[in-house]
Amino acid sequence: TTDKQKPIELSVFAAISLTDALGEIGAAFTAESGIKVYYNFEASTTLQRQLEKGASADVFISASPRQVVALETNGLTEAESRQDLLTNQLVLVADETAEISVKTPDNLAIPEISRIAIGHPNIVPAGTYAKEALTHFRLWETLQPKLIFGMDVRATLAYVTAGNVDVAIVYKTDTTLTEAIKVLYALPSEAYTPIIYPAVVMKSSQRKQLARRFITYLQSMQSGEIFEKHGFTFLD
Amino acid sequence: MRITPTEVAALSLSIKVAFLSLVIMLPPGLLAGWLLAKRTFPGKALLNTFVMWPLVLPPIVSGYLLLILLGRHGFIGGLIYRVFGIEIVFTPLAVVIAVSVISFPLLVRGIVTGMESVPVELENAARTLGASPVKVFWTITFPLAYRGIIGGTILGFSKSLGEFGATIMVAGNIPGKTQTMALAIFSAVHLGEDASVYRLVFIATVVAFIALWLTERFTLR
Amino acid sequence: MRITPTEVAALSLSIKVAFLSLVIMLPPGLLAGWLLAKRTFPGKALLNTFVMWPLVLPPIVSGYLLLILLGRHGFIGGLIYRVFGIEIVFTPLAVVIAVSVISFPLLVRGIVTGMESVPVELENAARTLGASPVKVFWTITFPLAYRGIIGGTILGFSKSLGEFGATIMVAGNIPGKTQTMALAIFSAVHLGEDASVYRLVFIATVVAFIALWLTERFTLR
Amino acid sequence: MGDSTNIRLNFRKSLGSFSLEVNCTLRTKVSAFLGVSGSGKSTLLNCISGTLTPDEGEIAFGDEVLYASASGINLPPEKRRFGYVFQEGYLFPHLTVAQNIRYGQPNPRKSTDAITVLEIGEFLQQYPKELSGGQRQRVAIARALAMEPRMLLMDEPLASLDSALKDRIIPYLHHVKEVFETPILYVTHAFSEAMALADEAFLIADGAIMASGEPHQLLTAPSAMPIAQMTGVENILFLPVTASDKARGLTALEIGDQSLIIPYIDVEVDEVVPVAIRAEDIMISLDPNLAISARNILLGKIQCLDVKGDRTWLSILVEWHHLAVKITHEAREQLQLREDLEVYCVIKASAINRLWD
Amino acid sequence: MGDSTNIRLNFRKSLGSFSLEVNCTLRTKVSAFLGVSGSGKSTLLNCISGTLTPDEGEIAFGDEVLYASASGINLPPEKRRFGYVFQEGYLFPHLTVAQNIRYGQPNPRKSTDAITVLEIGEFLQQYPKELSGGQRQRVAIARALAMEPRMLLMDEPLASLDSALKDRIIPYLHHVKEVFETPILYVTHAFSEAMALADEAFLIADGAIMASGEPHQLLTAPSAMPIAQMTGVENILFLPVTASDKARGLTALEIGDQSLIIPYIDVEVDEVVPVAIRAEDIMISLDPNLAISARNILLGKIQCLDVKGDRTWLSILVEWHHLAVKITHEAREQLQLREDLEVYCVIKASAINRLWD
Ligand SMILES: Nc1ncnc2c1ncn2[C@@H]1O[C@H](COP(=O)(O)OP(=O)(O)OP(=O)(O)O)[C@@H](O)[C@H]1O
Ligand SMILES: Nc1ncnc2c1ncn2[C@@H]1O[C@H](COP(=O)(O)OP(=O)(O)OP(=O)(O)O)[C@@H](O)[C@H]1O
Ligand SMILES: [Mg+2]
Ligand SMILES: [Mg+2]
Repeated sequence: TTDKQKPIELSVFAAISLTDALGEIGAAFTAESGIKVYYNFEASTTLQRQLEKGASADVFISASPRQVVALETNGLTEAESRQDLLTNQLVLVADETAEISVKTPDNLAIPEISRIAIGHPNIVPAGTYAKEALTHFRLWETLQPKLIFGMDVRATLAYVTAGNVDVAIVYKTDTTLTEAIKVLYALPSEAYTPIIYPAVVMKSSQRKQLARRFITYLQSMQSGEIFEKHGFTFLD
Repeated sequence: MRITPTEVAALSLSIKVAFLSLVIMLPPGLLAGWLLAKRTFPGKALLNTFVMWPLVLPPIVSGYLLLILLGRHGFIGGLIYRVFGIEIVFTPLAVVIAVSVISFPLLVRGIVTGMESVPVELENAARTLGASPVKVFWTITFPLAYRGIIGGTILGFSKSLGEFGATIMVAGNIPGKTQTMALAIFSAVHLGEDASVYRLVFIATVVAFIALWLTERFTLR
Repeated sequence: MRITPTEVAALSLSIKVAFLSLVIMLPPGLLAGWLLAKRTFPGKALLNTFVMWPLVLPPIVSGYLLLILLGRHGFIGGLIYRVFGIEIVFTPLAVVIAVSVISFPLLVRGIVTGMESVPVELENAARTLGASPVKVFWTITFPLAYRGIIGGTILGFSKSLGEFGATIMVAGNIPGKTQTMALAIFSAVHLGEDASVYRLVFIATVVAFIALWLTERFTLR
Repeated sequence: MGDSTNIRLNFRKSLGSFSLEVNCTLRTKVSAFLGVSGSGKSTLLNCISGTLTPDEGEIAFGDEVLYASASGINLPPEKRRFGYVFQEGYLFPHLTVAQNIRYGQPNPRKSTDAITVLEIGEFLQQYPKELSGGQRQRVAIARALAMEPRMLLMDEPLASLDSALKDRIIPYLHHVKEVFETPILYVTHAFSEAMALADEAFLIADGAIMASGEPHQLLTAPSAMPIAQMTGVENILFLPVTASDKARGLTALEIGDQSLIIPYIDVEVDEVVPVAIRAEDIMISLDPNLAISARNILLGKIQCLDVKGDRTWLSILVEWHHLAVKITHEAREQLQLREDLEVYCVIKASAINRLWD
Repeated sequence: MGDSTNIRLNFRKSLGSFSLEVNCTLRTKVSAFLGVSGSGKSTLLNCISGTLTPDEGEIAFGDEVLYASASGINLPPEKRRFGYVFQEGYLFPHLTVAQNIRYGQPNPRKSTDAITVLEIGEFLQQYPKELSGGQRQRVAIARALAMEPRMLLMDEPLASLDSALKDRIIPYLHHVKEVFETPILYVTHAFSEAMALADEAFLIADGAIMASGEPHQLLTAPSAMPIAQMTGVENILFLPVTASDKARGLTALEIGDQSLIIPYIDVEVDEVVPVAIRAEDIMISLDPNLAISARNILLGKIQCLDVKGDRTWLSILVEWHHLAVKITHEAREQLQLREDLEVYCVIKASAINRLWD
């Protein structure tokens, strides 16, 4: 196969929030197998666009099933290769110094909260889930004037720390990105479809077996520990 | 080709911002350009680096730093909020600031190149005719640097249309309010709406073409 | 201050890419600059717009269009893949291409400004001395446009360091392979690694400072 | 102390391997600096105008110190208000001729005159690029004049002009000097211009002042022979008009009890006019009754004979005036010229040029 | 057809409200174009050099058509290979003097000579900015000479040089013309330079050629009176040397059976030299035995008298030569001059200038 003609390496497109965790796992994988792993860390939607436009990757790890589904529909992924790796939770955060307290989702309507940042619902997976949750609580319409859409997690959080929004809805894992925020409230998980990080083998991959092996490795206990260390909930 | 109202708003915001930021940046741009082109002083390379900074950093990072500075908790943003009670972030003003900061180096470089090419002999001649350094600047250095200034303006204007990274950070991407053409195109790309992308790219290109064509006509002697 | 190996790789890639893209862009840049500065022809404003295009469009869009063009299904990328069996996107070559395309307008504008300020009288004098237009270009127009060329080079080099939007689209953000300083900074921002952000910003700034300082020293007469 | 338009120059300036070192005082209204190409004339004017800073020394205009390295004084050019006609012109390319002229003074009192005399009225709306070389030079003169300067610095201002134009501009400069009392510092390589304008001339060579004096002194002084050889010698006389005949085109000047006939000039009787005669335009005769077309046959006495190279230089006292005369050795021998001999100086009227006043 | 260095000029060029229209053929090695400032001299050279394109007409160099609007020919400047000394110099500021000179010809055969004569050897490594005005002008001349041009176009090349330098450069240009057979097209406002160099002179006024001819013809021709008045008249004679006395500093020329004594020149006997005498430097006497220092008393016959303004112009035939002489009406009356009268022309040796060859 072509696996032997080229130096053995694996190209993995992964959601940028996985950078640190995958970095460690990749190093361990390379140490064990001798296979070098190259990651391309970007927003999941960007990765989706790149893959659609002909980028070749062996493995795609998205922060949301949406992108994977879209690629599957276009026939770009290897059938039956999808594995759900991780799950995450939505939390409501505020600036560390804020004196707001939120006990129920309805509290989001209180006047002390004049602006709420979420990821762009069409672009950032966290935003999609946030929209789902707000819709679930029938707040989506009423809160519209208060909503600010961040182009990525980082922007969403930065709006909080800069003091320009009062609260933001982000992944639980994102709360480790800055110490200047605190978690006010964890959104009930029944309000949104489970947040899943799926991994999939790409059809264009020339090392599909290796790719599967890598995904299997991601599902191993060692990997699970690393993921957990970085705040993810490991799906086994 | 149909254009939606939000796209019209984006177009008009982009054009307004491009002009406004040029107007705002010209005075400090001329000052910095003059210092870099005509003076020698210790720390000149530092000033040069400072001016080039927004170009050297990824725009998203510049935007991030701007957000930190202009946010309600930020040094400048906080001050303004306490004194005037107004907020900069997420407003069209933020767009103007972001665009200005990012296109500043382009404008300044043009000005520097233009002013460097003004012969010091002509400036000296003006001074023998009684002109103060300030008058020399406005009547000799500035007009004779016009090629460079126009060059810088063209770059700055074009960049204004395309600026995205910093804008999105400090201004958000609020359709009808802070969404510029660049942000609209960006959104379309991200949503995979290729037809929309092409349409918007075409519009932006036409705007640039008109601006460049007018500049050319206007500066032809 | 400790720098990680991937950061070293990013720094070295950025510097290599900055130089390489300057070298690659100089010939077409000189040609385009010369056409725009010294010739009049129908469609000049079109050429001008074409050159400015990468600046007018958000870099991410330029990157997107490049991706479409250079990807395996793209017109150029597909051709190259079929003929040479190599892939451009997501390689360091893609970084060079993205950076080149984005900094091209900056370089060209500098060259245009520089060449416009070369007196046609000197070019004519050279021709009376038997120099062909090509010789005039290389011995008179080009060296006397040095201020503008340097200005454009400074802009182009600085932008090379900071280019992010187009790079991330066509080359990805692959640490150790296509991750430039700008992308490393972007990643660090994203991951909330503030210390890393500041360290990388500092390094990028120092690189820019050194480049600007050398340019200044080198061009001081 | 001192007259308010005294100009004291005492400074040093090095440019590469060239070094200019001057130490002199200009006491007069028009000072001419003569010197070959590269002798440092432009460098001198640059230092005086303030566009170039000397290495050390002092420059003073009357009581006002313009530059003094010791006390750190260095008045910027705009405070000096010296109108500088640069050798290269340095017109502002983006301004029309009219705008160039108005640059130093939006409402110049003198510019209409200047524009007329300099014959630049026709192209006031043109840009410098659209002018000929000589036209540009004239605009540069007008621009410096229009600013109503305290002093005029002129660096070969007439170099690319034809003599007919020169002959119209020089009297105007005289007029400026007299009416507006503007001292002029005039750099030239043409001795005739210096003669026509200057009260005092300085010979500058290799960055140093070699000789100075009234222009004709500079020439008749035996020490000044190299200057004479460099520039072409002239005699300058200041003589009152006794009669003028326009129809005949002649004017008579009084030289002691004798009369000097020159081409007609439009001047009142008794007015004193300066005239120039080249040493080689004077012939010597022993016979007063020559049937010759030359109008002037003046009695004088040989003061000294000086054999220099292949020519004999005579200094002849005519009334109270010394005339420098250059003749061949043959002529000297044939006429047996010697000191104290009374001789006649034969001069054609047309060989006598009136200097401007 | 025609001699290979014939230059045919027949074109029109408008610049703003100014219009140049020429129609002439230059048949000679050195042609001088004289004219006041703004008359179109530089425009003419620009058109010939190819740096400016005429509106219509034709320019030909020998058999080679350089420009023809009818057939659309327009040879670019580099193909014309005319060395052009621009009025403004246009040295390349980024090249040293040596590099400027080598620009047109990396191995110039002639440049050492030119560098010596132009006295620019000292600053070959300097940049144009570091030169004086006159030095720049000399470098421009050297650059044009070094390219070994087919023809030299010189636009007031000596305008900012002192006369001592001019006197060394002009003979060198003669040398270039003779030895390298390079035709020269020389623009000047100084008639003396035209006289010293040119075989044929053209008077250009307001964009049109008003008169042409050998320089001295141009002056002695009665039709040329305005020219004479504009430029200062001169007589040019080509006379063979009969004897030369270095010790006495005199050389004798043969003018028919008579002799003309001039300042010493280092020339073989029998060689023909051109000399110039200004009309006003010639006196008329009826008496051959004047006790006067003037060395030359030549017998001649008045051909015609011409009363112009306040002077009388005489055309006197001396042997086969016509001399233009300018005297006062008084002198004419006193000596009762009339046509066909035999008179003596009195000329000082030093008033006769040798022209360069
Ligand atoms: N920047 C410089 N560096 C080195 N030498 C210089 C510089 N500027 C002038 N010089 C030299 O100084 C000397 C005097 O120059 P200056 O321009 O004063 O001469 P000038 O008397 O005006 O001559 P000209 O009549 O030719 O204009 C020249 O020999 C010139 O080469
Ligand atoms: N681009 C132009 N536009 C309009 N008029 C022009 C232009 N160039 C030259 N002229 C005019 O053409 C005339 C001739 O100019 P030219 O330079 O040929 O004169 P010149 O004989 O060389 O004079 P000079 O002795 O002063 O150098 C001048 O009156 C000038 O004003
Ligand atoms: Mg000078
Ligand atoms: Mg001219």
